[in-house]
Amino acid sequence: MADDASTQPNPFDLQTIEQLVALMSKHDLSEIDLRQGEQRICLRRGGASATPAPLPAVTANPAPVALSAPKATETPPPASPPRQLIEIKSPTVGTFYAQEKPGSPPYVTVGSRVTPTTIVCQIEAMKVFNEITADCSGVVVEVCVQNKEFVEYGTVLFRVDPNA
Amino acid sequence: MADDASTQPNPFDLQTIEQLVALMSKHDLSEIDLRQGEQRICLRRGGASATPAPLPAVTANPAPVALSAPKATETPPPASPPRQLIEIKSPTVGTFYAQEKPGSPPYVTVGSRVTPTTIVCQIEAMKVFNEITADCSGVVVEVCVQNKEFVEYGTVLFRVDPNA
Amino acid sequence: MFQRILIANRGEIALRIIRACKEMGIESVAVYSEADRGAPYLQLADQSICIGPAIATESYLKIPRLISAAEAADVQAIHPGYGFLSENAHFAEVCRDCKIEFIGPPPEAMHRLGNKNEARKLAQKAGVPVVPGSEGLIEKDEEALALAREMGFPVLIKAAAGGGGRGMRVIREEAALLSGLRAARQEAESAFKDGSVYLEKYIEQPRHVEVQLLGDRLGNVIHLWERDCSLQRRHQKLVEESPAPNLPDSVRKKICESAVRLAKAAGYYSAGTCEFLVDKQNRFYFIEVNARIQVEHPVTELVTGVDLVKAQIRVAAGEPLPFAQRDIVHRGCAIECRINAEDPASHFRPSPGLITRWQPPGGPGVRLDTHAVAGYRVPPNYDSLVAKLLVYQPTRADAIACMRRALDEFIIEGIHTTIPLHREIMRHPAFQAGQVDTTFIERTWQKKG
Amino acid sequence: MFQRILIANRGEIALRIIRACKEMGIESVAVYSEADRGAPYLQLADQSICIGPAIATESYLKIPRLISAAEAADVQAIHPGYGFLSENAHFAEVCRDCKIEFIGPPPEAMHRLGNKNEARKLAQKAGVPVVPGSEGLIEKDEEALALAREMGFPVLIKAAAGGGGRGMRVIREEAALLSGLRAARQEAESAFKDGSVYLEKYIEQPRHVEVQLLGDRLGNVIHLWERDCSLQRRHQKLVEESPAPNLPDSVRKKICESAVRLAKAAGYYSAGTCEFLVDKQNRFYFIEVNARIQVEHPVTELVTGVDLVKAQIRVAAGEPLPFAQRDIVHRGCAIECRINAEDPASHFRPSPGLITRWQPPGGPGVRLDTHAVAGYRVPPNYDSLVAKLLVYQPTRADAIACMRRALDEFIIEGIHTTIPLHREIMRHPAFQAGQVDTTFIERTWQKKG
Repeated sequence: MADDASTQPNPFDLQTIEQLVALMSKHDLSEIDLRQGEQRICLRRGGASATPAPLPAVTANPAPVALSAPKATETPPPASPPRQLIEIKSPTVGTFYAQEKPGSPPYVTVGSRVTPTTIVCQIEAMKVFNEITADCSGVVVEVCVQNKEFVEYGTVLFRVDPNA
Repeated sequence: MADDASTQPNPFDLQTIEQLVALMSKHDLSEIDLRQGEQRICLRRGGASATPAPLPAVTANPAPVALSAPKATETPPPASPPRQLIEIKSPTVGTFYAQEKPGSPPYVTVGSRVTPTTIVCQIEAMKVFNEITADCSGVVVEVCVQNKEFVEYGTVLFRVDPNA
Repeated sequence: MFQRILIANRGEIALRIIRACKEMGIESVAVYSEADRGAPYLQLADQSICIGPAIATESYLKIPRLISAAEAADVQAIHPGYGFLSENAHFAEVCRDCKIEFIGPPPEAMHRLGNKNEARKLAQKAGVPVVPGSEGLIEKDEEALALAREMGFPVLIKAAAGGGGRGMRVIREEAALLSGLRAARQEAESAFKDGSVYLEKYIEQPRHVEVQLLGDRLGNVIHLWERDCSLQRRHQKLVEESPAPNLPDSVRKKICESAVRLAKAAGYYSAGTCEFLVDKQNRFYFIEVNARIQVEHPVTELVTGVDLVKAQIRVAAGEPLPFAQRDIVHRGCAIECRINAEDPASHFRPSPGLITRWQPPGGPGVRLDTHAVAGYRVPPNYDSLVAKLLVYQPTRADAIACMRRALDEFIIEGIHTTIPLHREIMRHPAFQAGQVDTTFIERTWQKKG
Repeated sequence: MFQRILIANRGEIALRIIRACKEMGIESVAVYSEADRGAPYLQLADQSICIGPAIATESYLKIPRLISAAEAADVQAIHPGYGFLSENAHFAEVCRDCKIEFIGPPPEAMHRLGNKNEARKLAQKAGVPVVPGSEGLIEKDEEALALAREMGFPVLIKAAAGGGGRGMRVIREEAALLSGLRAARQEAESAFKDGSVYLEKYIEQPRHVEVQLLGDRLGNVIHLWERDCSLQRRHQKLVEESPAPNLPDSVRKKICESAVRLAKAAGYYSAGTCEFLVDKQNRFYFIEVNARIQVEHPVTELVTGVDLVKAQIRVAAGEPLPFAQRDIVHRGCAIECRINAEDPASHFRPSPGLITRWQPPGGPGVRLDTHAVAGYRVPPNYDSLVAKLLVYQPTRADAIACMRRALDEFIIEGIHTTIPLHREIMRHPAFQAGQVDTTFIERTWQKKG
């Protein structure tokens, strides 16, 4: 555990910040927000139009982990996609089925073009199979879950590039 | 009650801030927000339209008051003197006596010049009278306690202007 | 014993069940809606599964999703907590169909007790007093007069089509009965297009006394004495305690034994509560059974030393009750204050939001059941209970003094809570004298409430 | 009853006494050193007075300043807590001279029991077993041999001039006694310039069992059963519990009755503790009396339902004990873990500083006595105790499970604490089996400790 702040060698590492700023300048970034444990570095640059990140009420919602408590299958909240991708999320809780029935080809694979009404998978809950539609248009660039995998509400099933 | 921060030697490292500001200026940063544990440095620049981040809910060393708890004679910490005055504080706990015995003139009054060995009052504890010396030089500008008043350890008894 | 249990609930009761599981060496699976994502108590479970959006009908009340989660996590049992699906017999049946143990009473008993009329009949058959009244509608004036004389005044005329207090009329003396009946019928006719009315004994300023029951699947049912929950605001309990103050021991015993008789007649097992009204002459009348663990169960845990949630789990796993009635010793006095995220100074308006400071009380005699911590955001979507502050002391006077002290220590900032109201209640002479009834809060804090 | 009490202590025990005062309707006056200025618990007192700088000899141990504060605040009594001046008979006498009630035993009893030799003689007179040994120095070999045979091996040769474990030598069999004596004398001669030694029965891996006593000024003394405090590190207790595990009921009873006999012989009143060593054959030997309330008193409060601090105050005010021995019913099992600001992974180095996060455990069976809150700075000047985490459950197995669960919930950041060590202890098979002695910690965590 961290000791009293004053006894720590170097509360803010200027070298790191200088390097970060150089990076921002060079790469025209508008904001950098870094945290590690208690440490946080948040840098924003240029245009006042940059959306002010809502400051963390989230320090606020701390992840209070009793360190020795076993954590089995804690699912992290869906991570932001790297590009402008659309996520197709599970609207329910159940088992993901990629194809209509065993032996059939999958509804979609990477490269498939989908429209809002395209059926992309089925999710089974209590013996009921729910057909899930894409609800968006584009090309599937990632299938995020395995066949027959259990999915929660909100689990990202596919990523779709709308501009492809 | 004293804020813990105020008792610490140097809450803000100006050098660090100066360097940060130079960085911001040079690289047109609009904001820097640093935290370590309880420490936080938040700097913003230019664009008035930049929404000020809401200050963190986490005030460092909260003085936790049970609001309804009755507070009888809570003594506030010695307030800072307005000018460059020297405080003569009680070195013990007891009853303050301004004069040697009833009827005598007070040891000192406002306007009295004192030297380190000047006796300024007596404090009685368990029938023992302790003579208190000024331990500084200057002119008394304030007598802070009443005769026969109870004083704590650290209670400010007199304020002395060393430059008068 | 179960290896893994799913908890179909949220907040403090979910944490309560997680704690019981941890202490029993059972793995716990928490479920959560998006409004509860990241809530600290979820991390104390062995596993947690998102089951839907904030709205309860799509998450905590959505049976297929709960069952899906339970099957995926391979649990042997589901604990429903209180509220949500806890008294839903259909849910208990679905669990049974899916070969998952429902930690609660059998659906048959839930059906039997869930219908007020059936429960009333069952109680009468079991020799448990109910609120006297006409069995059906009152057709003739002579009928009404005879019944009212039999029950004694005051009586209550209720519109059959009314509800929630509408179409009710209190008659305090015989002379007013017939004119009252006429007026009530007219009012009901014009208000509900249905002039039929019935008659009931009016219990003035009653106390709410309930009996904690515990039964196993072998037919053993015991009581764990009573709780007094008279301190309510609009039927929402605020303060609960045990023993019920100023209740003669003989009455206490009779109420508790009545509750056991009814539970046995209903084929009840698991934890449950039998609720009674008690009038000023200490006559008691059965109202209803709460077929679940209750918010205020810790009050009984403190005075009996029995862990009710663990007992529920053991009974659900088929174990017999580990104690007989004679083993249950009531000792001392326990009081619970419900700390809700509400503003008592502003009509108890809900006050969800970020808890910026949280400094709980502690020390001797204090128990605090809460899922809140500093930095927790109380979601606006669910009930406003954020903490149950309990004290346990040898006497009621000691308990009140301890509760006052604990309330004074409790600091919550960022949201409004019922703490200031509780501080006043604990200092109120009527409460200190144990002389409150279900109308006390409204009568005393009328201007504020 | 007193109207106002001064608390001549700090930290958790000061808060404990403030809480008792608040619940009894007595005003509390806290004193504090500059190191404790602004500590949150001070605000719960009705009044607080700064009595000196951080160093205890100039503040919490400075009798004239305490008395001055007491007289200025016009209190009728002083509670000394534990440590500091709590066992200082002179302080008790000064209080008496100043007509201020000292909330503790009479100075006469403190004198009698404060001297180890006198206490030992008093115990023998009262029929309380003491550790067998030579009454004085051992001059002749035959004398040593006879005594050792009488006591039985192993025996301990102690240098009269030694101390703190230095100059001690364990002799396990008769054949080694005489050569051991010679060697010990030579060692002592060269080490302390004094070759005189004495002989004592060596108690191997003893358990530390202590009896809680309570007496009034009318001569009534009762016990509140025992605590097992075997889990120590360098004579610092870490875990305490009641009842003592695996102690036959007959022995338990005898130990408790012995303690009462000794207290009566000493003219003792107020709360006190009589400490014993218990060997592997469950023979017990008196060591000493702690003439004060102890850190671990809540363990006894949980299993007996008696508030010891309130009892101390009542007795000091001249009230008779409100219960007789037969009224004291021991129920269930309580365990206390001392949460110290120390780093068990680094030779228990003290770890004062700012507590940046503080998330205490709660729920059923948990009691937490602490003066710490989030944002509190643990001063480096005093002992390292920051919290006492206690659990109370029907059985020892339940209590251990509950403590494990509570320790897992407890989050403290900013300082190191003994929590990780306690988590290991509660999972250790020897502790779970109730088979630990005073050497357990050193034997088990030798590499770390």
